[in-house]
Amino acid sequence: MTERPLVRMTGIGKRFGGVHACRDIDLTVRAGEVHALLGENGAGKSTLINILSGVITEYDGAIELEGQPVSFAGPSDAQRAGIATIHQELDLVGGLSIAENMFLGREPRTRMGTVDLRRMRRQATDHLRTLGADLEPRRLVGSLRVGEQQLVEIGRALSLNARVLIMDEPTAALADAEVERLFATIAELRRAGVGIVYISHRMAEIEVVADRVTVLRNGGIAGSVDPKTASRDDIIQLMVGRSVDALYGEGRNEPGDVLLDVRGLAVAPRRPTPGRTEPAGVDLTVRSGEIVGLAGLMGAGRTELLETLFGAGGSGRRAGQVTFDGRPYRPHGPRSALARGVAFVPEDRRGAGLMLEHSVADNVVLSALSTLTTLGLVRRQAVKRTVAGQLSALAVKAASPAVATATLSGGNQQKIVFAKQLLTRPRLLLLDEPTRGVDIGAKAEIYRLLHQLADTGMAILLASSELPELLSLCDRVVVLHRGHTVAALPRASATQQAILAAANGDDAKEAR
Amino acid sequence: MNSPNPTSVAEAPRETPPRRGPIRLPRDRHAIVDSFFRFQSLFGLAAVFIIAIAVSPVRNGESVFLSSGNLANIVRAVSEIGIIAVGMTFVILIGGIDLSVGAVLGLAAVGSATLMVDSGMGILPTVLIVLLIGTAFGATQGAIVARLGIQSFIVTLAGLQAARGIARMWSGGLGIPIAYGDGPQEAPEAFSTLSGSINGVLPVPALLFLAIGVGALLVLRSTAFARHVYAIGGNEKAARLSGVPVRRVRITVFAISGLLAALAGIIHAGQLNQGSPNDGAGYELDAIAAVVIGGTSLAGGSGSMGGTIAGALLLGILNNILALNNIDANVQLVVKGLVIVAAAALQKLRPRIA
Amino acid sequence: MNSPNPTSVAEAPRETPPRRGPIRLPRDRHAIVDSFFRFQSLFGLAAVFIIAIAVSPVRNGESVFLSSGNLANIVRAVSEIGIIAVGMTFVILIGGIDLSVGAVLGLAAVGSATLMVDSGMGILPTVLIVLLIGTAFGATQGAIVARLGIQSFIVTLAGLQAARGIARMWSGGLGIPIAYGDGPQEAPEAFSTLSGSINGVLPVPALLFLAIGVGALLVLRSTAFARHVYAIGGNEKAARLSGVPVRRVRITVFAISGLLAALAGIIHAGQLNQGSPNDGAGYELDAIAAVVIGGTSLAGGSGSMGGTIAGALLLGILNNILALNNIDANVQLVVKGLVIVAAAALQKLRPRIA
Amino acid sequence: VEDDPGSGSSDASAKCGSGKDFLIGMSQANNAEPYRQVMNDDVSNAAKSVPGFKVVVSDAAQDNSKQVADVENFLSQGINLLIISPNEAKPLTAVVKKAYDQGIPVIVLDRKVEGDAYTAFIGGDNVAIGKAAGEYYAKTLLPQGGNVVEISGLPGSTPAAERAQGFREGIASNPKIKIVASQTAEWLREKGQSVMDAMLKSTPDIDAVYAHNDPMAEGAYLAAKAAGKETAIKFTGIDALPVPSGGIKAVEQGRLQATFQYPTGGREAIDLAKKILVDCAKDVPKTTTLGTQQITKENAAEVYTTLGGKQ
Ligand SMILES: Nc1ncnc2c1ncn2[C@@H]1O[C@H](COP(=O)(O)OP(=O)(O)OP(=O)(O)O)[C@@H](O)[C@H]1O
Ligand SMILES: Nc1ncnc2c1ncn2[C@@H]1O[C@H](COP(=O)(O)OP(=O)(O)OP(=O)(O)O)[C@@H](O)[C@H]1O
Ligand SMILES: [Mg+2]
Ligand SMILES: [Mg+2]
Repeated sequence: MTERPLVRMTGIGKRFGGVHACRDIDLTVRAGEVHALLGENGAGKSTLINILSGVITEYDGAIELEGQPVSFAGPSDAQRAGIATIHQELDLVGGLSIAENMFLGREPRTRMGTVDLRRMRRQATDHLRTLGADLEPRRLVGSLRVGEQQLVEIGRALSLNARVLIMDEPTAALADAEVERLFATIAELRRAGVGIVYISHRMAEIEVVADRVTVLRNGGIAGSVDPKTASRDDIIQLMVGRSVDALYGEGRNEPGDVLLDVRGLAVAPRRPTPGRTEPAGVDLTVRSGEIVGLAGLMGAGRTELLETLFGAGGSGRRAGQVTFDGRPYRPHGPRSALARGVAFVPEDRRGAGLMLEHSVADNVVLSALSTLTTLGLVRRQAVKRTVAGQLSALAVKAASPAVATATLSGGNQQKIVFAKQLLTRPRLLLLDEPTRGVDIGAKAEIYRLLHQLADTGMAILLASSELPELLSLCDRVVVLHRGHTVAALPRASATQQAILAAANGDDAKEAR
Repeated sequence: MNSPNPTSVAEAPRETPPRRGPIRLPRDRHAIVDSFFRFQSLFGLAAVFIIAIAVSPVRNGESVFLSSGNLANIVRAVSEIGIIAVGMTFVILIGGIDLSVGAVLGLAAVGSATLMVDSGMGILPTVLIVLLIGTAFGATQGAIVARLGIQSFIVTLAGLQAARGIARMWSGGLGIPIAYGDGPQEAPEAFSTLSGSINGVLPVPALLFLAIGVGALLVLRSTAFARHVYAIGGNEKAARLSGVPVRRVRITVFAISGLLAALAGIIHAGQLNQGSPNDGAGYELDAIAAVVIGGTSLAGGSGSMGGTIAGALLLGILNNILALNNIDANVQLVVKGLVIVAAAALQKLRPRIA
Repeated sequence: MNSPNPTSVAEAPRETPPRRGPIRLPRDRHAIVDSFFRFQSLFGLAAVFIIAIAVSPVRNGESVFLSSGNLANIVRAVSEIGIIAVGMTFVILIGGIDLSVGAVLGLAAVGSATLMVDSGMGILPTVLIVLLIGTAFGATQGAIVARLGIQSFIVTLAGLQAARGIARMWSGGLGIPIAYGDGPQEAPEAFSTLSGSINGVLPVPALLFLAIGVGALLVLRSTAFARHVYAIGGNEKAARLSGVPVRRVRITVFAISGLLAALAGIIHAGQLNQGSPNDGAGYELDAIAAVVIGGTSLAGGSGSMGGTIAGALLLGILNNILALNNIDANVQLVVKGLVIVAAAALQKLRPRIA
Repeated sequence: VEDDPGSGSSDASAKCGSGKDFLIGMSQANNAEPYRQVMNDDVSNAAKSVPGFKVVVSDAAQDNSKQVADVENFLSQGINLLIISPNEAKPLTAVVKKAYDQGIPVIVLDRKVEGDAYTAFIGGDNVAIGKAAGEYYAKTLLPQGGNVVEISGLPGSTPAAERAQGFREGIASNPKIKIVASQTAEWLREKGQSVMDAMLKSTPDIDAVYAHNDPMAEGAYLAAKAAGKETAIKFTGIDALPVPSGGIKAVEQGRLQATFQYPTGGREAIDLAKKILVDCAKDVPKTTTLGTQQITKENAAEVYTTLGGKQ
């Protein structure tokens, strides 16, 4: 404790207009420790670390790095000072390769002054390997799936060899295997004396990885705890200001008739797109009032399956039978899917879910506009009411419905995507990683909401990489492997081991 | 501690009102800031207007610039560009561009003249056919953009050439004069209303421009179509996944642009009593300039019709005041360049998303 | 059961860490598809080339189109547009546009002629000063774009006007003829090399174009600067967060465009033995067309220099073959429009990132 | 022309007389054409020698609408006399009439407007010029006949049509002269060069190039020179502007065989304006057709000086 901390932030404050994102926050990071930052969506975590990483340059308070006062003029300044950051939102350049992204802004040069592509690729491969990712460094980042992009971001931060490493929800898009590798890497870094700031909404991770926990609430510090001694409930109590019980609901109604019936669905793409796993033999049913989970390893093809069911998948020849509500179902596009009562919450909220620069209200009503118009004219009052209702139903934290969606915290952005699709009053809701980056309190709200929706007869098909979520939320879990259904486990027999074994393809034969 | 680094100011995240989309839900202090900047597209216009009054020559103790005849002339002079710019605004809002409008104007002018003078058609059928041609031309371009996924810049650049070529072939390369009367080879007298004025004050083309501008402004404020337009420009993929009929909207938008360019062509023919295949050359750049000066982003998804109208008027006032002061034509070019940049800079006073 | 789905091969199952072996992307399959599509920008060019051969008039049993003199002429004819397009590619890659290039060409042509003929300067100082003027002009535009955050369309549209006005004022509105010799009012004979050929086959401007094109291609392939350019066009925020000097790159890119436009202007003056302030009118659209036909996206972030070179040659071949066949000028316009769209559609065969 | 309001009753003539200041508006169709730039210069220079004359020039940049607005702006400013070189006849007729009806004398240059609501027209005769060129081909340049290629002006422009028509009339007397190809180079030097490039390939045995203006002739010459054929082919142009970049110099320096003057009428217009405004002349000729001059190597230097070309 006498040791001088690596980073000392004192009295940090930041306002965005009327929003007090941070107020009077003190934070220290010591060499060789993992300091976890917790808090609800919009608590100010990202803002705080944006200040430390030089993204935000106007703020109150002071920062010391190894005792020296510092003030960064920009992100590259902070990088030079030894602070590497994995930002919450994936900020990569889709048109550049993995290696180029990892070394953007500090490309190794050859003696002739050109970029040393070989060295760049080799180092990129090395860094990715420590994370257990074998990605061809020449692949364009735009062709990677979200989890892989996340790994590239992490690899990039590692390659900086920084003294301070900030990770803002690094595992939000990762599956368990990758998370384990990441933790192994973190352990090594900790031994090497790197100070780490770690932000996550996954409590289980915090218990494994954190040395210290600071909880933020409404922009201020709610308290600090020792994860070894504090219970999960204590921490949640600090975060939310109340205890969140019954995170996963119990006591389900009997499901109704079969709503969605998929038999032997396969898509043979006209042109293979690297990195996509199109459905190659999917069988599943979803009854109304039922919540069905989709499990699988990264790249198992869950996203593609959901996209296909929504009419938004890759083009190509389709085989198999899909019926919806007893009638053949073959959407030409999202529009016809929505018209049949099928809604979809995509996994990539920034790329596919939101118009970031448009207002929250504009985003919320987009899908359901037809219900809010008369003769093509939008009914303003109705829009206003609907938006307000939807925002409070999902407890979205936004200064007003008129602010740009980009100004919302990550978790709140996710809720907007959710709100938009729910407004279409679907009969079947397709969800792809719906709680990514959502705080624990809000997650509980969403789960409660999903149960309510199921109770009203809505069918829900949900892909998630968080097994606990699948296990406790779903009536059945369907496991995909390389685009095939390999198992359909009812709630009673769905265990972590069973799902993992099926996902790895171990019991593929038995299941078929 | 505040870090007072001046260069980083622009890059810091700021209090950010959303981009100018259709909705406005004022509530707290955001509302004040927002409604202030809602009129940002008028800053440049107001500034140019005030400067114009200040530097206007005076004749018989009266400001030449402010004389009602001169103001009417200004609006009439920009009315064609303005009408085209209204259509262009839709195109730019979805992130596209339409370079063919000037050539479509020429084609429509030739069409109007030929149909009335050579084919002896009445005004109504002529106008309908010409508007249909323009709409079909625009819709075709839109369909190519939407179906084949080719950038609209290239499609409409090709469209420009094609429309120009067709207009020249149709007219035999020469302007077709429009004489009025009841005889053969004469157009109905009523067509010349387009070059007249209401009460001798408000020129008919100016009236049409303002009517269309206000109409489009209302459409952009309150229709579902407008929200789809903004959504496509904001994030096409998200729009598609939200059930926006992306292709249809896209085709419609280009059709609107073609329609309004054709209308401008009819007005052009009516004002000049001639339809020439070379009419409207370069109008596309003026129209785009009006839209962009009006604060609409070429990246799509943000902008307003009020801005476009203001932008068109700004360009008109600028041209007028330079001419009234007898600035040398070459110096005019330079001054115009500088003023346009200054006006655009003024519109920028609005804070941006970092 | 293991799926024989070819696409899933690339996505070998992710195993738990201990069992992980180095799973490589199957190089071969990707490599074939990749290298096929790497040359996608050549599809349109190849198609037009083949068509040109097919429809070329034949003289003395020989294809006129394929005669070496004709091929050389094609490259010479597009060399100025091509050089401008090379600079334009950088600008478009960062998501900008430069409309001023044609006017800068005119300014540079006037500058070359005036400095050599009227001021009696030697070739080297003349060329240096003119290139400096072009670079400074471009850099100024870039600085306005980067500092004030005004859209480059509007800044360079203003720049176009300004450059044109300056050129007209400088030259008195008339072309300045360049006579060669040692006397006063005469330019050094060496300057006329620009209108000559190497070995009587390869025209000097064509050589310069190809050299600059290949140089730019290498720059784009192998420098850090190029990565920064792509990054800014692809995701400006990511670029900034990565420490890319966004402003500096932006200014540099516009400076390059101005520099190359000025170079094209010098070549223009050398080829035509005259510097006229109206030279280069409309070249910006041709140059942009070359870039876009070459597969570079106007949204920025993706495209290639090879594509641009191919696009410029495609336009040149198109003009040439239409002229060789004595096609009526108006029909030419229409045909050109159609071929441009078809060429762009061909480039689209490439699979896109969803 | 009795009740001619322009030179008659109202404003302008009431104000006419010596020792007064006059504002003359010169509405030019397009400053980008050298011919028109020289016309502007001629007007401005001639006006300098008339005390009290002030000329303002506007550039319509080839846009009829812009030219209408230019004239309207002149009217707002209260010009005393309008000189206009219309972009096209019909579209400018109305605004010219408007000026004329306000009592402002109007001198129309180069291209006519319709009707007779103007004070005077001064211009050349493109058919006659084309014909003169044709006759020169028939009698002097290619008396034995030969293959001629034509490089024409912007399609659809009246001068291009008339220069083509006149030329065909002129060569009619010599049936051995054949026009073997005709392409447009839109009045532009660089287009002249690239069009000639192609024609050199596609058309065998070219004896002469008839270009509708001097810049295109020069462009064609450059193309031929690059192909080593500049001596085998003869080039002629039209315009003969007395400026360093003009056709007279090109003839003098031997690149063109001949060029035919297309007079700008600028000085004549100011002479007329002086008569109307200063001398209060009531009766001025309604139409003045300016003749052409054939310029060949023999008379080039001399004509250049008489036309006031600067060295
Ligand atoms: N650029 C901005 N403009 C306006 N408000 C902002 C901006 N950035 C953040 N905010 C606001 O500041 C508050 C804190 O946001 P922050 O992103 O720090 O939350 P967070 O704790 O990271 O949440 P999450 O867990 O959802 O990522 C939120 O209310 C957010 O809306
Ligand atoms: N080459 C590519 N081009 C376009 N999109 C791609 C490409 N590769 C992956 N994606 C997108 O990435 C996302 C995830 O891919 P995928 O469905 O294979 O993973 P998954 O099985 O859902 O597992 P996880 O969600 O854990 O990544 C999908 O949205 C998919 O469309
Ligand atoms: Mg956050
Ligand atoms: Mg997925």
